[in-house]
Amino acid sequence: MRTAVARRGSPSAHLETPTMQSGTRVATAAPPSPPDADRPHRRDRVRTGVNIAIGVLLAYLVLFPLGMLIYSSLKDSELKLPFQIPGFTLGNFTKIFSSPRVLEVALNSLIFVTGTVVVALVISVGLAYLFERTDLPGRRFLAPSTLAPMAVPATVMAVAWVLAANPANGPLAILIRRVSGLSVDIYSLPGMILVAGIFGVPSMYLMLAPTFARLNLEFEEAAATSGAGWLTRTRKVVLPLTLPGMSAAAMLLAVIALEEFAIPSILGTPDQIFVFSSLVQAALQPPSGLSDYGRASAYGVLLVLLSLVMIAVYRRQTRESHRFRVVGGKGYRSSPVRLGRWRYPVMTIVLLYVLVAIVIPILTLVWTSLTPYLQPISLDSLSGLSFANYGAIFANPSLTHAIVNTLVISLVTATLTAGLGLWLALASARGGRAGRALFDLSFLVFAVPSVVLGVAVLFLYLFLPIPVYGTIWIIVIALTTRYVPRASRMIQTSLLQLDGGLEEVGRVSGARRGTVLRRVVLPLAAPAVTRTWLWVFANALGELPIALLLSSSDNRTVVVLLWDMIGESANYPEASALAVLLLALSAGSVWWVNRRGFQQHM
Amino acid sequence: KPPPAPDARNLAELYRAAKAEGQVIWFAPKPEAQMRPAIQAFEKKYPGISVKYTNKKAPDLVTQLNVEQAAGRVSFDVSNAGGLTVLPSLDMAAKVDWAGFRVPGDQIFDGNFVYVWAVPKVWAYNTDAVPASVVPRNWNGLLSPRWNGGKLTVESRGSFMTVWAQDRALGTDAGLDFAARLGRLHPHYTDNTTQAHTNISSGQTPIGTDLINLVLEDRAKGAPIAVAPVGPTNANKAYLFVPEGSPHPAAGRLLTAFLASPEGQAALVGSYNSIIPNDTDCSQAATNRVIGALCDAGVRWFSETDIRQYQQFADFFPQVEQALGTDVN
Amino acid sequence: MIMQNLVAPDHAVTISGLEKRFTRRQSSEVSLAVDDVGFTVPRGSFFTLLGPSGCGKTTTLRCLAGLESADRGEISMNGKSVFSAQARRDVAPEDRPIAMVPQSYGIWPHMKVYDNAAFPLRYGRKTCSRAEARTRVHAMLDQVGLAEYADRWSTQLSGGQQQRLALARALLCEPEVLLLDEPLSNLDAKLRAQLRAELRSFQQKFGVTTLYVTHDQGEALAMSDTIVVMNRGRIEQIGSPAEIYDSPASRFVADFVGSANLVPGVVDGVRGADNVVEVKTSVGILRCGRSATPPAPPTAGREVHVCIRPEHVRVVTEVPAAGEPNRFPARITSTEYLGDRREVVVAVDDVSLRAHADAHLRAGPGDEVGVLLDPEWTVALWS
Amino acid sequence: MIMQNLVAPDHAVTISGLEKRFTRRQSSEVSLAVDDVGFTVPRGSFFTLLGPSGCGKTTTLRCLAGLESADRGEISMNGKSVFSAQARRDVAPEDRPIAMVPQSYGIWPHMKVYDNAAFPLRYGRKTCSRAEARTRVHAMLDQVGLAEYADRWSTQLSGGQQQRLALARALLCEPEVLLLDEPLSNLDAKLRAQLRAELRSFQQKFGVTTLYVTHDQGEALAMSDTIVVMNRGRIEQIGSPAEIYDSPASRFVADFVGSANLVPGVVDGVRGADNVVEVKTSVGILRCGRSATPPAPPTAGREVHVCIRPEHVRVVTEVPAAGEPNRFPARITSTEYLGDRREVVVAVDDVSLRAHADAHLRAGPGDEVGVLLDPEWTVALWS
Ligand SMILES: Nc1ncnc2c1ncn2[C@@H]1O[C@H](COP(=O)(O)OP(=O)(O)OP(=O)(O)O)[C@@H](O)[C@H]1O
Ligand SMILES: Nc1ncnc2c1ncn2[C@@H]1O[C@H](COP(=O)(O)OP(=O)(O)OP(=O)(O)O)[C@@H](O)[C@H]1O
Ligand SMILES: [Fe+3]
Ligand SMILES: [Mg+2]
Ligand SMILES: [Mg+2]
Repeated sequence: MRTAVARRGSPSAHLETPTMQSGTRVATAAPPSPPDADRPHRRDRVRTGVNIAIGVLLAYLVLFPLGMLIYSSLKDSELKLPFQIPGFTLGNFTKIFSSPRVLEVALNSLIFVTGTVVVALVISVGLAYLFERTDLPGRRFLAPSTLAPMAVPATVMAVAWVLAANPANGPLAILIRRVSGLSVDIYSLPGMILVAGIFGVPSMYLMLAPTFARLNLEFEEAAATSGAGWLTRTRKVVLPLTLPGMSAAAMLLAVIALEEFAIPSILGTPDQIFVFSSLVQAALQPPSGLSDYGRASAYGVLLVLLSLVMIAVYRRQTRESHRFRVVGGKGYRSSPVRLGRWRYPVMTIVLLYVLVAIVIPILTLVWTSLTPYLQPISLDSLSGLSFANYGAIFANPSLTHAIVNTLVISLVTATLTAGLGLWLALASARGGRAGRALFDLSFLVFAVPSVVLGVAVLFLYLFLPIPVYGTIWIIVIALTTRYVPRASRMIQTSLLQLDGGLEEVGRVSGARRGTVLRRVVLPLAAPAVTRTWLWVFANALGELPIALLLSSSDNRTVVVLLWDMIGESANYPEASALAVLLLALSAGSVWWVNRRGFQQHM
Repeated sequence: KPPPAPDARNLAELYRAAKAEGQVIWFAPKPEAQMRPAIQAFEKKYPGISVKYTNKKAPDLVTQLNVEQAAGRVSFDVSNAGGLTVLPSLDMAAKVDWAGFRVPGDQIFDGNFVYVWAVPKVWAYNTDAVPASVVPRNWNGLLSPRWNGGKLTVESRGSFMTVWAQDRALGTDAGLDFAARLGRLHPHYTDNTTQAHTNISSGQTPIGTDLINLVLEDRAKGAPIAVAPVGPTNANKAYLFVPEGSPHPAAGRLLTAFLASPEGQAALVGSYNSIIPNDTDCSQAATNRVIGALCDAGVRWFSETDIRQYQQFADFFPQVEQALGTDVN
Repeated sequence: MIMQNLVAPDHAVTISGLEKRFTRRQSSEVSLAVDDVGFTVPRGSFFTLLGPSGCGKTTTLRCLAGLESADRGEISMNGKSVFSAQARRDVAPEDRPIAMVPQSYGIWPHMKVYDNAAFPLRYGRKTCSRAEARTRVHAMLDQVGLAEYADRWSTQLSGGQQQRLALARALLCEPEVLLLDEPLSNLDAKLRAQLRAELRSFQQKFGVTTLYVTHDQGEALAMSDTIVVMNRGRIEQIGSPAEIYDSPASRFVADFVGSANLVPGVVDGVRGADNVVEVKTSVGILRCGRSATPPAPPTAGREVHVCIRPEHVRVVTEVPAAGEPNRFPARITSTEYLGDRREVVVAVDDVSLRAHADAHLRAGPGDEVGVLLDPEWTVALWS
Repeated sequence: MIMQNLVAPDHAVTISGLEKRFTRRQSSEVSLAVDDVGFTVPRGSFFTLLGPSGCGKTTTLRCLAGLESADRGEISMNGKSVFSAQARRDVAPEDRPIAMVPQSYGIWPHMKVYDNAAFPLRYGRKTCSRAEARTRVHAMLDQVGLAEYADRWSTQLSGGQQQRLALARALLCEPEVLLLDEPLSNLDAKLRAQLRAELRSFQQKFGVTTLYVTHDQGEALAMSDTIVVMNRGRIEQIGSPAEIYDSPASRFVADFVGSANLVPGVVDGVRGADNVVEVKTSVGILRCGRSATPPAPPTAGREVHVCIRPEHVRVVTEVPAAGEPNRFPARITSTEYLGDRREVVVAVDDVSLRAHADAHLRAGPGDEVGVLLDPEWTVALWS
């Protein structure tokens, strides 16, 4: 602890403690002092109070659902609610581990998660590098376009993929078969991995982009002049320096892949490929409707344990934070790497990716929204297209209400989450031991599947005398709880990049900590914060399980409407029309954030 | 605190009490558009009571009601049960003397449930992909090697097999044997029947399990889908009930009674939602398009008549999953 | 409390017993970056920390700024204690009356040049109106030669321009104590001289106490009122430039500040009223007109080093007769042309001596010459 | 291709017509950082770019390294064209036979000191076995005085230590052309001299061509074979240190390299075989033994500047009789003690002259003295 305090990055973290403050006050109050000499200290106290309040709020948001989760996991509540059952048991866990599928599922999950993370990591690192670090032609336009589909729920995306690439009549599969003679089966582990990987790219790209954008070019140049080729210097210099960003992004995607249900369900069920999330889903959504909360919570606890492992790994990797300080106050430059004669070949590859991964699914979605009934893209059915579905959804009296709800929920959640995430990231970087503890604590809900988290929040507010049940605020609370750990990690990785000297020089110039934070740290972290905001906004737009679970008659959102259309009446065309609406919303916000958040000098 | 059950004995008293409540909140697993005519008819007949409708899947409804009742904060007045959600819903329903509100006796189920529409399961095929000559005529026709390897789409939880537990002539043992043989064809499994339906109508799989109203809806929009003459089949009943502790108990009762009445049924039938006879009976084939379609295809059907059947289904489905090889746990 | 106010108020900065350890995480090996450093800086003086790379200059300065917490020792500024390890007092940097140019400049990449410079006037200890800030910033940028760059992004400056920007920003803080960590190292001699003069005049005009870290002995000698020579975290000598240069306290100082010829020997005797020390060395008897304060009265036979600076070694073309005091025959080993002079290395027996000769000296390597070591500037060093 | 091989192969680096513009995004204002720069660097020579801060030295070096694409011009190394704006050829940095010490060091924070230094041997152009790398890295770290820091994190080094590490890394590249951007600016004179010597000997041992950017005139004069003096992106003069120092081509060079007294005047006449120019100035007739090559034959009445370096201005205590050529009575304005000498400013009428006097000159401000401007070192400058 002593050494941590003495280290360059946290020169006076301990100044926050009351003893130090009183010491300071005595020293400055003794001589005939100007009248406002102790005003800063009152301000300090107010700030400490505010900090404590936020810390308590965060702890509350995290600890209660977590407590609920552990409590439920120890209840054998197959057909009842956890608190209707006396006594505790480990039965849920023994049931899980004695399931005959446990090995198969574990192996499938491992392959699926690893594959998804690798696919998404490779693609998004490549895109982040190309868009943020090089002079790739058209990057201003391509970068936002890769983010556009972020708000489309996975279910809709998976169906779009099925339509586009199913082996029977998907135009993409047919095209590939014609061109290369290969028959691709999307209903397979590789197919699931590919779709889930591509689905994860926007989120990952958003996490990685600021990390890459901030990297001082000088480090790469030093390697280039030492004779290291592009691959070597990327491997040995660029990637290690962006390690915190990459591992945070990989972790995020690992849990997304672990809990994502729609893709394994739609692409895995046909060939009976089960992964972990299928089990959670089976426990939580049996046909009878009576969820086995005990078992679902036990799965949640297992994921919490898994996230403990991830905390350990992540902490280890970012422990020596000075290793990632790449934004310094000397010779900082970040002009783009020149691709030279690779410019156009690389652009072609990127365009191809955008075509396959973004354009085709979106095109399929738009196509579906214009058709009377679900059918793959083909010239024959061109004549049947109409805007009837749009007419139908806009005639739906609940839509206006749902749009308002959705916007309020997404805006409030994004803002709240970005704010709390920023606070938490700062606390972990600058707030000493308590801050880091809180940061790690928030991590515990990182991996809790959203359905399980939603149930915990549901129970909590049904029984607490806080009147949020049935309103949009319960959804805001649940989503905020869910996204804060992710958001804080996104922001923390960019704080790790800042050299302490940048802050120090501000304080030596006489600016208070708060001012330095506002004027130096925040502007430098701003790209990460705005992108985090965008990520939360888009994900909140499209988040389904929590919205579904907590939805009542007054707080229904657009995705819930969308789900209704798919759920009982299989009306994918109308659902697609709604998805196109979500797509437009998220594309609009991507455009807006990019326009505002882009800094010319970087 | 939930209001006490109304002491109304007849519809007039009930309407008075309901009007005082002013509102009724109805949750059911159907798109709002399909329910709109019935809602409008209700609001016209009983002015002063507004209906707030929410579409929610049946299992989600049970979940929500279960939790809300435990917390003493039920948020809706009319709920829905059918198939496997019937058993858990039994305890959640308020005790109502439906006969007093002029619900026909054969639509009252287990005292507190009201039968309002049926969802017959059928086998459907894509008319573009399957020539009329090869359409299976019976359950055994489904086992033809022609459908081997993902050509046949079924719902993996086995609900399409309900009729094997229902019809003595078929029998559960034969059903399990059938399921095992079906499993060997490597069907294209889906999580639920609606997904199977989209697979068929979009031409991805030529044939599979389906629900008759989905087939009829898409057919009306021009989709190349038709009902295969595979029978007998199960016509799943859906019931409405008023949850214990609901916020507008009188209005809930009033709406339920209305939907069960001939007026309500007349408003519902247009969207393929209506009661049908418990056994194959083609006398209303001309007026009821669901019955018409079943009769045209020559599919025989059964509906549940006894609460014990639901327990049989609940026991049977896990065995079907085992036989198919689709059990998750 | 009362104690602190007793510190003589004419000392702007007082440090005592400062010690700073760095612990390495893996090996938990401890290294002392600053080791028992203490000095007092009179108000308004120009005080320089001089020492080889890695000797702890920056660390000392950072402790003064409050950016690093020392492990031991006391620091007070303007009579107020700002740091005391014992009393666990550590005033925050923003509450110390300082400004600083860090060695890594600390230029904010997200701001324009103007905004970097204007920071102290906007958010610092003494803020001022927008209009006033505008004039003052522009005047300062003008002084450091960055007027035309005001609305560039700070990342578009050259190395030296960034350094000047950091200097401008520090000067705009109007501090009572100005901490400068090699603020001119990347500038050319012309600009350096100009900024040095401006720094000096600024310092004298506002009476601001300046702590200046430099690796440049010439700069230290030219600008400072007092120089502290540091080595391996410890202080070697404190004194005025002339004291440091002409009467170094140790071999390290003699060698580090300017160049010095050091010849080992033993005391032969102390003559005369002005304590001329005669030292027996391998080249012969050397008369030393000066000597460092000896730890004990020098006795014959005590080991000693004789120090003479190259500019006091006169190289003459006529070879002297042997035996004359401080005058020896020698042979030129090498010469280096430095523009205004020629640096010559001569060998007297097996001792090499460095001398500054006339730039156009007519003698080359191998030539026999005479050398004369001016006794008045020859120093006897005891350590 | 054949064309390029015709470039004389004894020139390691040839640059011609190099131009680099920076466009500012908002205002689309264009500034020329490098403007028509061209020179050839003979193989194995030590070539220095010297100039004031912001004159384009770093930009030129970066163009050479391939880190910046020039907008116009050609660069070839070892007879092979590596850059040509016209032919749109731009060889990547890793494919040029170079090594570089960037101005801000570019030390990788995620590596230990050893790994930073070993990088070129592991991943560079010429890799070697682990064991050999080990010995070589340790030997090099030893040479730059970082042996004991080998397994520290590179962020735990002091400023000067980081600079040395960057130097070690560049030297381990064993390049054919070594690009050094102020590689010694943060080091003290001792270490600087030592590393300078090592650099020089390394350079001579391996015959590596070295391009050296410095702001330090002394360093440039002492080390270089050839110096290029730059100003505002343009070349002012190319020449050997003695040429640059003794026969500056322009007032800028005279003033920038070392200090110079510049006195304006008009040509009075050209005398004798050795072209002694006599210049009429406000202090009187000045005889100039040297002159820059004139753009046109000098005629009487042409405007000219006379340049004389302080060390050639002799200050004598006896006041001379008026009228003697190059010898004037003067008055001391100020003196500055620099350890080995005293810098004196004297006023001759209203012209101030800077002179290097003996450190122990017995005269102070206000005293009347005589000055003598050595005609042999007095230069007439035409621009
Ligand atoms: N964070 C750190 N961890 C461990 N050692 C450190 C750290 N910072 C500095 N040191 C070591 O402490 C010693 C003193 O460093 P300091 O920066 O004070 O040197 P300096 O005198 O300023 O040198 P320079 O002139 O090269 O800048 C050096 O040996 C350095 O390696
Ligand atoms: N990225 C950039 N954008 C715009 N202008 C730039 C950029 N980089 C450098 N300049 C400008 O180009 C000019 C030359 O810069 P350069 O870095 O080559 O100078 P230098 O000679 O190395 O100076 P120093 O000795 O201060 O390092 C400077 O005026 C600088 O402000
Ligand atoms: Fe220097
Ligand atoms: Mg330093
Ligand atoms: Mg430079």
